[in-house]
Amino acid sequence: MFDLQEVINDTKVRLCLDCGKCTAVCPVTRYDAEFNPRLVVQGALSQNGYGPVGETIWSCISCNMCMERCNYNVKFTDFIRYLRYKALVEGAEVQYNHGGTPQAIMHIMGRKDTKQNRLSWLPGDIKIDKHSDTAFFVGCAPYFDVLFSDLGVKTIEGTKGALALLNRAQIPFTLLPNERCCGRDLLVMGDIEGFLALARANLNEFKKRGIKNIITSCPEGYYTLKVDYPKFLENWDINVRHITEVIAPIVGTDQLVLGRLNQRVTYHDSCTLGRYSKVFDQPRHILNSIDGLEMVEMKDNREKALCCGASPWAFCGSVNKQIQKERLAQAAATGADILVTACPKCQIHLRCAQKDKESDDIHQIEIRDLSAFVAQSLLPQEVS
Amino acid sequence: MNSEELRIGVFVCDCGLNIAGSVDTEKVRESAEKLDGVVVSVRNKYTCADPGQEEIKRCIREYSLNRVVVASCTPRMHESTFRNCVAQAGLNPYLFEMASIREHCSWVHLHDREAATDKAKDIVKIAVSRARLLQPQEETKIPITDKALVIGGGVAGIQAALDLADAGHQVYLVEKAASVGGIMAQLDKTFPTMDCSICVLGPKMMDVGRHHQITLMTYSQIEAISGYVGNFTVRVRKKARYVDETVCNSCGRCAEVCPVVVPDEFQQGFSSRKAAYIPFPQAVPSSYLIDMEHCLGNSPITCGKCVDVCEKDCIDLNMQDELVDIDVGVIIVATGMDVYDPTALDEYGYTRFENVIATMEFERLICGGGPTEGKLVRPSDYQVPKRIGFIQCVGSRTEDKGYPYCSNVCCMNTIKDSLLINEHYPDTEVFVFYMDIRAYGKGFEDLYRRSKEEGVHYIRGLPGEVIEDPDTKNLIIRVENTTTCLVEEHELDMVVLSVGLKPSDDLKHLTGIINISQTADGFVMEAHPKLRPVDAPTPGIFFAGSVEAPKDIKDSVTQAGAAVARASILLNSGTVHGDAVKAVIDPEKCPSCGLCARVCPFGAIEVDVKAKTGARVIAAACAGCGACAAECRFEAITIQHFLDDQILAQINAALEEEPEKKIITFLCNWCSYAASDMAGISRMQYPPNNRFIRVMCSGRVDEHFILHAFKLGAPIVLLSGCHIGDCHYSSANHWTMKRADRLWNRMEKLGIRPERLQLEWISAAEGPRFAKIMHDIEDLRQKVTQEEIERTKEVLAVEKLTHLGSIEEPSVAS
Amino acid sequence: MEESLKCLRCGHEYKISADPKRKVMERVCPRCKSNSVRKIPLKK
Amino acid sequence: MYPKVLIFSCNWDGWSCIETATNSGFRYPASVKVVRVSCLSRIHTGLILKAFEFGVDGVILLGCEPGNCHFGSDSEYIIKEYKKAQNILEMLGIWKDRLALVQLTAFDGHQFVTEVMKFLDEIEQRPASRRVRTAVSEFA
Repeated sequence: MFDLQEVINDTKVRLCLDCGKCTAVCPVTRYDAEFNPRLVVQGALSQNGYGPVGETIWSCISCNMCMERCNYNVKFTDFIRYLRYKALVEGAEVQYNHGGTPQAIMHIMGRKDTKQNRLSWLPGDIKIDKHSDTAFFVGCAPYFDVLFSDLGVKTIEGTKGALALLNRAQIPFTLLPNERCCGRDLLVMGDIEGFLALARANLNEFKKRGIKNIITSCPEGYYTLKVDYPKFLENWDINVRHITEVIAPIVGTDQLVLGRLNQRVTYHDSCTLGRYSKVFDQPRHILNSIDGLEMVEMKDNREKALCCGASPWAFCGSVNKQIQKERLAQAAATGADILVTACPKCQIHLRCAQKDKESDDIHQIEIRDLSAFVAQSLLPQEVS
Repeated sequence: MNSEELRIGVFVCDCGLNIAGSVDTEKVRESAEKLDGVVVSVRNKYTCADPGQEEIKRCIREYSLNRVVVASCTPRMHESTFRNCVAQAGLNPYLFEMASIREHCSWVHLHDREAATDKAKDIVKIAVSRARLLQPQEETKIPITDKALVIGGGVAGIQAALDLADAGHQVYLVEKAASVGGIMAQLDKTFPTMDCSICVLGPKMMDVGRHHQITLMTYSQIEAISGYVGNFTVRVRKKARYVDETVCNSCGRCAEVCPVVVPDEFQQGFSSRKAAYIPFPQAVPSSYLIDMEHCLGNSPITCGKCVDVCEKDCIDLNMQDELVDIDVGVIIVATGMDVYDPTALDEYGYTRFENVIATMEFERLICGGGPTEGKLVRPSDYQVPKRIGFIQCVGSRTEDKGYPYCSNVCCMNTIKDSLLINEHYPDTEVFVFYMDIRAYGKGFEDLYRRSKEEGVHYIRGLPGEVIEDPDTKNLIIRVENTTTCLVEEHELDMVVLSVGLKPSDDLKHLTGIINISQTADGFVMEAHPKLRPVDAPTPGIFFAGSVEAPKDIKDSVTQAGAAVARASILLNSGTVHGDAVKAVIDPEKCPSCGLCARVCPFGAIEVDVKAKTGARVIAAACAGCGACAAECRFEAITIQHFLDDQILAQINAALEEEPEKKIITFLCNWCSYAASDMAGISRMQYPPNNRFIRVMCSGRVDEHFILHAFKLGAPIVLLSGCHIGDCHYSSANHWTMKRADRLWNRMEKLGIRPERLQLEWISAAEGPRFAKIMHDIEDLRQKVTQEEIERTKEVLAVEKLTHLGSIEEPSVAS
Repeated sequence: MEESLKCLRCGHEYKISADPKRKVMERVCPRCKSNSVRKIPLKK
Repeated sequence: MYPKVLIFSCNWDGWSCIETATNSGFRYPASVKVVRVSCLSRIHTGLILKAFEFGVDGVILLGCEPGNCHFGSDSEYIIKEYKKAQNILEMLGIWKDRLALVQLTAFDGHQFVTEVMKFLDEIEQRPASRRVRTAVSEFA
């Protein structure tokens, strides 16, 4: 599947200058001195790339802070993905969270003959254009809400919000009853086989319906479809946009008028939408065009934004909790009433931290999905 | 010459057994005898030895030969020998031609006497066919103006100007600032000697100011440069300084009364100056000037106080810029470098935090002549910092947030600064955060050791981020100590960003008006990185100091000396000798399209595409690569001694018999030909099917040469030259590559397999690779079928062989 | 921007990311190390 | 050929039913496999889905009747997981009736076999689910 030398070349790990910037800014290292991005690379590189690889490769939350700082843009997260792949092939034991349910769901979804029944949540008032060559990629929100019902997450509200916004802006789109999970979490965990199954299944679904454009509200799906699919799928030629990229240019124009929300919000950049995809301004622009809304930035924002602390439904532990606590503290410090994020997983992880019984010093700030929040400001449409 | 009857003499050499061992030289001699125009064919044991040479001279006289062909070793060995030889017999040396039947034949086909002999016959035939069309050539001589222009008045420019002037040459020194001195004038101490920068520079600045051979033009910039080696005309704009520097005695009254206060650039904005000011006390010329941007205005109503108080009344607020034209023979470019601006690396907060400063600011803060008279304070509260951190490689050794190269001087500068701090404030703690300390120069390591002995903390690792404590304005940094692999936190009073060096912006301005190009890193490109490090590829232009790469003072001065030495060679000789191999443009055929001028790596072709007055070759600047001729669509350009007809004749001769068995190989004189010689000398055996044609540069090879070869039934053509970047003619072989691409596309359209044109870059050291390629190409040849060749012939019989239009610009400015 | 290249010696086809600003680079077939590497023109 | 069915059985009343069935000679297909756990509360959505991932056609959760739990838990936990798993199976198009929660009184072997056969009949209508790994390789 992977050739070591190829991976070393395109991740550019040999360029590492040993400056240690990555370690200095790594949120995991901050709470777990054992974890040292630079050492993971150097360790693995030693002995011609067959050097020892410790348990710590599983601790990386692939927030990409390291690459953000790296002088030579060493693709650390890609390299660690490869190390994980290698470890899995060699039969490494992985400690999955949530009883491994997400992974099981992804694997079952990857089956060619899977016929899902995933649109039951769809409100009747959403207008769908079956013939449009633009598809809205829902992502795993429907599953999340069942899986994390006890956390009271309502990630599907984000999806509904995004659809409402598109409807209001009269941007036509269709929905795919049998789209699959984008597979990012398998990819990040190094389960390339599982990832490819999902990617190919998706490509198949899109091609079947002649889809040329995809809009999605899920940052993970956005980055994976936009950046990773072209790398892994030969004939991927679909143009992918995030809902904020679609909405931002038209808010405030006649095409999309937002209403009023008298609230003080802070925006949490998810890693995949922010650092990975460099979509920083659009969400902020959209929020700022809501009357009465006051935007306050957290200490770490944009390129520097702190990760929600957990990535692929595995190896979540006290370190991740610490990061989540710190992020929530940063949010609270802004004095905002609401933390808005575009990423369902950020929402889940931060809410999970809030549910933590042990520690009482966790800030119970309200967490909302960006699209849901923005859609809420829409004025009831005047009948014309 | 062509009119007169051809009388060719061929001299076949046994070279002992070197040739005769595997080639039947007698057969070669016989076959040569039968060739048109050959009146005598002789065989010698050693043609290069005196008897051999005497025989050549004898035959020239006896048979009144007007062409001579020697079939022996490589021309790179004995061409000059035999040229002199025929010259002594009164024959123009350019009427001599050499056939390499040793390196190209006997030595590389040791075990097949028959094939080797046949090939040798062919090689001689090819040489004779070329000899028929040879013409006598004269080498050119151009007089040189014994004056020099030095651009840039930093330490390199100053040194260059002084050396040239002392050597007795007239020098113009042009400096953009109001005073000479450059960056060195702003430094406090210099490493590794720790002596005062301005104290050593000051005297040199004054020498430059008063040297009778030097015309100093400060506050001036280059507007235009025309001409060529030995004969440049330069237009300089002397910007109005509103003070006559020849009269001003820098009494300073003007500044006293001037009401306008602005930040002082020389002091990095830490202090202020007036609109009427002198750049710094030691400025040369020691004269004030008026900063018109901020001056209240040049009419007495608005202000004019300075004019009133000036006793010398040398202030003229209506002064205008002045354009001066000067003629010079050589130009030394010493425009230096700029300092990297760390704003882009926002994580270090240079723009956000008061107490984060950069190198030059520190130099002024620690300097006795600085805004604080040498009292080191931090900007936020003017307190002496107790804990100072230096962050190295800011803007260096990075991909997109700075520059990829190492800036050479920052490590030593920081070490020097750390010692200065310890000297003035022994109780201050100094931390240096670094990746590698590069103390490579004489005395550098000693200084580094001293700094460590004095207790400076060297921490291997760069901070990921600098955070400010809003109350104390102290700075907190997190850094991985990569020797302990642990993350450390340090609270510091002040952070100094040890910023790297970058190519100066003036350089961009300059490349626009003079033919110098930049390497990938943005500094200037040398004629040869090893052997001509201070020459520009364009004759008559030289480099000194950091314009070529980041340098410390010592290296800049050294290089200035080198540049002067190179420049003096031209100035002293009084004339430029031009090689006879040059481009000549036929004004009748030239439509002034300008393509040739664009491909010329030396700016040796002048053409006015609007006036359509025809392109003109500047003989002195032309190096004879021939890229222009290959590019010309109108056959308006001939390259003397490498005429199209001569090369076509060689191709004809090579393909006269059994073309389907022959591979036409073009070798460039400097790299691939040398590689073929090396293969020969090392006796590397390869198939005898190739026929070599020598050109000065692969850029000379016109696409219709190649198509012509195919038309005559050549199965394969190999085009070879120097590796990209090694081209003897700077970038001429970039065009070879572009042409190959274009020709491959055209072949495809014509239904000729592109595979039949092969391209290889072979350096003079790659003899083994040359031999391997010969094998590979022969394998390809055997795959080309007779039918395929016939089809190609049919196609090309009706096709016009000259090229289709021009190639796009190569990606690098060349 | 990507350039697709083909080696005319061994037939190997590959792609490289081409930066127009970058200086002219020597083309070497990663498989057979030949320089007879052709830039395949973009199909219009 | 009967569908593959996996039974998660609790160690107490559930297991007693199975043993009784065997001892009293009630037959059920060999395609039905049993995994014994100390209590159904040990089972969660992840394990149930894993079973489907690995290609079973159905899963039965076999435990004590509400109130009879050996550990005094009133089976609220397994019911929660049962519902969660059903919802997910529904969405995945595997349909919720491929997962059954059967709570029996101790030693009721006959009832156990009846439930199993009923379950088998219901899911036999549905196309057999294939193993994920094979599905992947087909796609590759």
